[in-house]
Amino acid sequence: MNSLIKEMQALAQELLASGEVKGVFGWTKGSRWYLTPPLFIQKAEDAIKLHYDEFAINNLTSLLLDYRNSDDKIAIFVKGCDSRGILRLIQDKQVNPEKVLVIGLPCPGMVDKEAVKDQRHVHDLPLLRKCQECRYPNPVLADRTLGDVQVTKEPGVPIGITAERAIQKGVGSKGKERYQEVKEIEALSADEKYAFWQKQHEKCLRCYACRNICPACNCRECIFESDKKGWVNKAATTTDNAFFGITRAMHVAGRCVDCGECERVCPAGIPIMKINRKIMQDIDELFGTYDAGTDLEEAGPLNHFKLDDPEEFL
Amino acid sequence: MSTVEDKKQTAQDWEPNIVGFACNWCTYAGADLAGLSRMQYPPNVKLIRVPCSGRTNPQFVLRAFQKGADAVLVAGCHPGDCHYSTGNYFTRRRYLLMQRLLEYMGIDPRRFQARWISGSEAPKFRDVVTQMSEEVKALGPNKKLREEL
Amino acid sequence: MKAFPKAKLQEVLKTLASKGTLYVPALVDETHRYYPYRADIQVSLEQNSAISPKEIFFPSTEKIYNFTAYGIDGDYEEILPDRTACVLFGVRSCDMQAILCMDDVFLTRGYIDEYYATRREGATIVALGCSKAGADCFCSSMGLNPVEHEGADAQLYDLGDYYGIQGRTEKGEKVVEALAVAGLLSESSAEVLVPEEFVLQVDSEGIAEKLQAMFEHSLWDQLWRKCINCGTCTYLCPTCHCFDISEKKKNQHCGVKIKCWDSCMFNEYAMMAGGHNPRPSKKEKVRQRFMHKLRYFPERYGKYQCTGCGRCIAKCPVNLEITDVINQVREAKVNG
Amino acid sequence: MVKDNATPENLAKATTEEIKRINPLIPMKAKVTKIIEETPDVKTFYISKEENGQMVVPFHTAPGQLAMLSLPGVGEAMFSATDAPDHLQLSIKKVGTLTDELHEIVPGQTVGIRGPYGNGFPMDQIKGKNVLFIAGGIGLAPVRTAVRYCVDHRDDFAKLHLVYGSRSPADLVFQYDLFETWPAVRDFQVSVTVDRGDDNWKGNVGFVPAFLEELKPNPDNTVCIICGPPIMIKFTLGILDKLGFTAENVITTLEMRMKCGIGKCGRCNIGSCYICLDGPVFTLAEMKKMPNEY
Repeated sequence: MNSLIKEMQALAQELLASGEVKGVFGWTKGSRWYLTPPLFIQKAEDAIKLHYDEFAINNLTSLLLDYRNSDDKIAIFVKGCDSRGILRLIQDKQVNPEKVLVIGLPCPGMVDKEAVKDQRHVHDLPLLRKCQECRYPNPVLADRTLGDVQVTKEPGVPIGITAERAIQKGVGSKGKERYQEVKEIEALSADEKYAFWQKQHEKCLRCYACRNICPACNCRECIFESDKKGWVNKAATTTDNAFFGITRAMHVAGRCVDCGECERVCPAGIPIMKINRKIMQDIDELFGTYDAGTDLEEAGPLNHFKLDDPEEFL
Repeated sequence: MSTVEDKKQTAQDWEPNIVGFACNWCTYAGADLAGLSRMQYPPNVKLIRVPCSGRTNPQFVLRAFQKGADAVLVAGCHPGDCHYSTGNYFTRRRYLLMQRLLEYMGIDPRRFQARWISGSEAPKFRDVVTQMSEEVKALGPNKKLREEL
Repeated sequence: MKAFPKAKLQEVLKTLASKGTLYVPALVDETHRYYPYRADIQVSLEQNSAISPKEIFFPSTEKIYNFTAYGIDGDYEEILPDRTACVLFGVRSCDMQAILCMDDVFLTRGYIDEYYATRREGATIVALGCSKAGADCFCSSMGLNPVEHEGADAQLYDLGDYYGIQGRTEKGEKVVEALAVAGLLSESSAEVLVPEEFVLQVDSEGIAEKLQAMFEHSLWDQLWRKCINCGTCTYLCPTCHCFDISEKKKNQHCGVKIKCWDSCMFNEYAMMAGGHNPRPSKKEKVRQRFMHKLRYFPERYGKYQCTGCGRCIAKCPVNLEITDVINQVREAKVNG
Repeated sequence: MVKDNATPENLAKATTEEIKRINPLIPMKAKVTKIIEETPDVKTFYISKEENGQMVVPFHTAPGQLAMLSLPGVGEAMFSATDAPDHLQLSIKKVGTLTDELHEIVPGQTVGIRGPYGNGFPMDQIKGKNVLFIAGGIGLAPVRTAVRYCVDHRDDFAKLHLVYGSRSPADLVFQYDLFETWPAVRDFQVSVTVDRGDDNWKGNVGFVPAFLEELKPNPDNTVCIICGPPIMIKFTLGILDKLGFTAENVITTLEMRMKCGIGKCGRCNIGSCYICLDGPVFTLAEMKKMPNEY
């Protein structure tokens, strides 16, 4: 891992010093041992602040939206899941691929900092569930790669210098079980389902962290930002929250890149991915297997159609 | 949709409120024809004319439920007949997903339906509305996703 | 000191709940916040609540009046909350201090917010001294004593197996008396437990003064870079009091005016009709938030608007820590 | 709603006991009694409250103070209000959802109104001095409150001079005041300019700053009250500086988005000042001490 960090720092240093890029998005060592938050640097001498480990969980790609109108070229470090976010932004024409330099990293598998028991002393933490279910541990798109990782559009096993550790920890071991939680909810009765989601929506604070961290939620002006038409407002009542939740889900339908950031950042602990995964599952069943943000050329399932799509409406 | 509001309903005389989003080119014309032909159908459906079934965005459906609809119908031209060539193909994909998502959220799929009804299919319009009305009547009033405050 | 055994907590709560609404920190549906006490609720006093108690006095959404509009005629009808007595049990020093911040905003400077005032006046606050510092806590750095707060009506102290209790105000004495009458109190001479050293510490002294010369400082050019402008920090903050007034129409004639939480992180927050936004980008928004907490509020009300509860640090999606901001301000070089 | 001497200093001293307990967020029910079409996109609304069968002013406002006007079901916004014996005058330009709707209403319409808010112009401190008023476009509405005060208390002030500009002759607001009432007042010079004239326009053509430079008002013993679009203010302040006006003697009003109007909801702050309570009137000297964020 240390050699990988050295590689990252050296590359960022070189890119900034040569003027090839004007800024670099990466991670840095946080204030506690279990924190590796995002970092943006513009000076070559700041490259030593870069850090990477199993706490570098943030998907940085949505931060690129701050540069969507900029002519400056920006470099960004990505893990496998993050790289799909870049693809999302490029497909949505939010980011000009010429203006972004994607640096692919091998992923050791991220751990669950919620399981920290002693914030003073380092101890082992379990692998995040989303990493156990990971199907794209390697970047699907990158201009440069570090740590012997390889770019691959296909689902697969971890490649690169952290691969051994990742596989040992169980990255991707539960890829096939990723719809299990969805199935559990589907098995409930209508009223039980409704009660379950009401409870979740009741908790929603409408802070919009899920929206703002999401690389698929990239509208310049969100409909939830305007109450002028009287459709939406900030009232955090359960049904208004449900209105937000379902709308959000439909807006990212077929575009969600499965990075799980929305669920991670939710301060109320709403299992948002259980909604996103439901839609992914249905898309797979109805329109053929599709993983958003893996192939630049492939149109999203709601952006095209087939004449012989399932016909249930008659 | 405001007329849907605030009705004190009792079990006996309760009539469902169905909001129908009807494509201007097919279903709306079909409904018009049903009227012209003096066909009998339950007056429970309130039609909202949209340029194309593809114009009905998911929030329209949610808003209708919020405002007290007991069921929502999205209806447009048959696949292949869209005035704008392909609008209803997108509708089909979108609402196949939406229907499943709403079911996942605990909404009975009979409360949200999509149908293809052409301008000449007045009897079909009558049948769909009648059938839906009866189904919803059997289900009872929808209390889910209703707006608070 | 008068005290009751921790084992009798449920009886204590039942006694208090019989006098009126009792809010306790509890875990419901995996959410730790203040709920009205019920016998079957999972009360949790081990750590501070994830959602601050501000929502009891300042709910995230509340109706303020009904309006009607028939043609050119219209009318307004006030909706005030009930003026009922309630007890807040287990409020930590940080949240107690936050309530004092809210009091400053809502109850002084020429106008009283009737909605806040009505709820606040009926409340008795029973504070709970901390014996353990949370992972993201830094109240001691903000000048607070985690063990007690003089603003509370009554104070609980952690005595190990017992909770010591002291009334501070008339309202607080009533709580103590009610427990005494119920035969739950005894004398204890046990030592009050105090938290060991805080993991998070920061020197906040003089920050408000230093910030006066730092509005244009280059520090702000960097701080916002990782911020995603969500409202998590402001909505979890026990002192953030910004609200929006908007309306919900019931039908075309009538509706209800609502007051609901708002956040300086949102784009439409300061956007004027016509489209001018004095704080257009993330930089200005981030600066506004920290400036408000650490400079504007102290200038206006004489205290920091941060009480060190650490909720924003715990839940910030990008780990933008106010302690780090304070440190950076401390270290920043100011010209002239 | 608050004590009459609602200056920021007094408000700062006010304790909870001193404040009269009424619910400040509930609008007073009032009626629009008259609507004057000033220009194609500015209308003046006369607003009165019914009391014992008579139409009376909802509340009195000092020059420069604000009132929150609401249209049920549409929204609420803050406007500069002009005080008259039996009504308030609010001159409103069409700029957004609420103002668009307001321009559609007819006399008799129920509206909600609350206030008065803000500090107002320091008329007492200006006493005995010359007053130079500068306004652009709808900016004349707040300035007019001060002009009317000076005209009503003519003997308290020395020379009066108004410099007003708008985009075109058709966009000149309060033409009845500009061309009839005020020129008839003793020692009151009214100078009007338009950005672009038309066939009938005989007056000056040009922007306010350039016009001002030409007029060369004397800064001695003179206080300047200025209000208008930001771009006009920016260039005019440069000219005023050149003419020798000191920052203490230049008074202007600031605008921010407001919701509550009573210093609680947060958004209208510039630094630690809340525009709804401590503003909207500031001297240029005060503004220079505030963060440049408006």
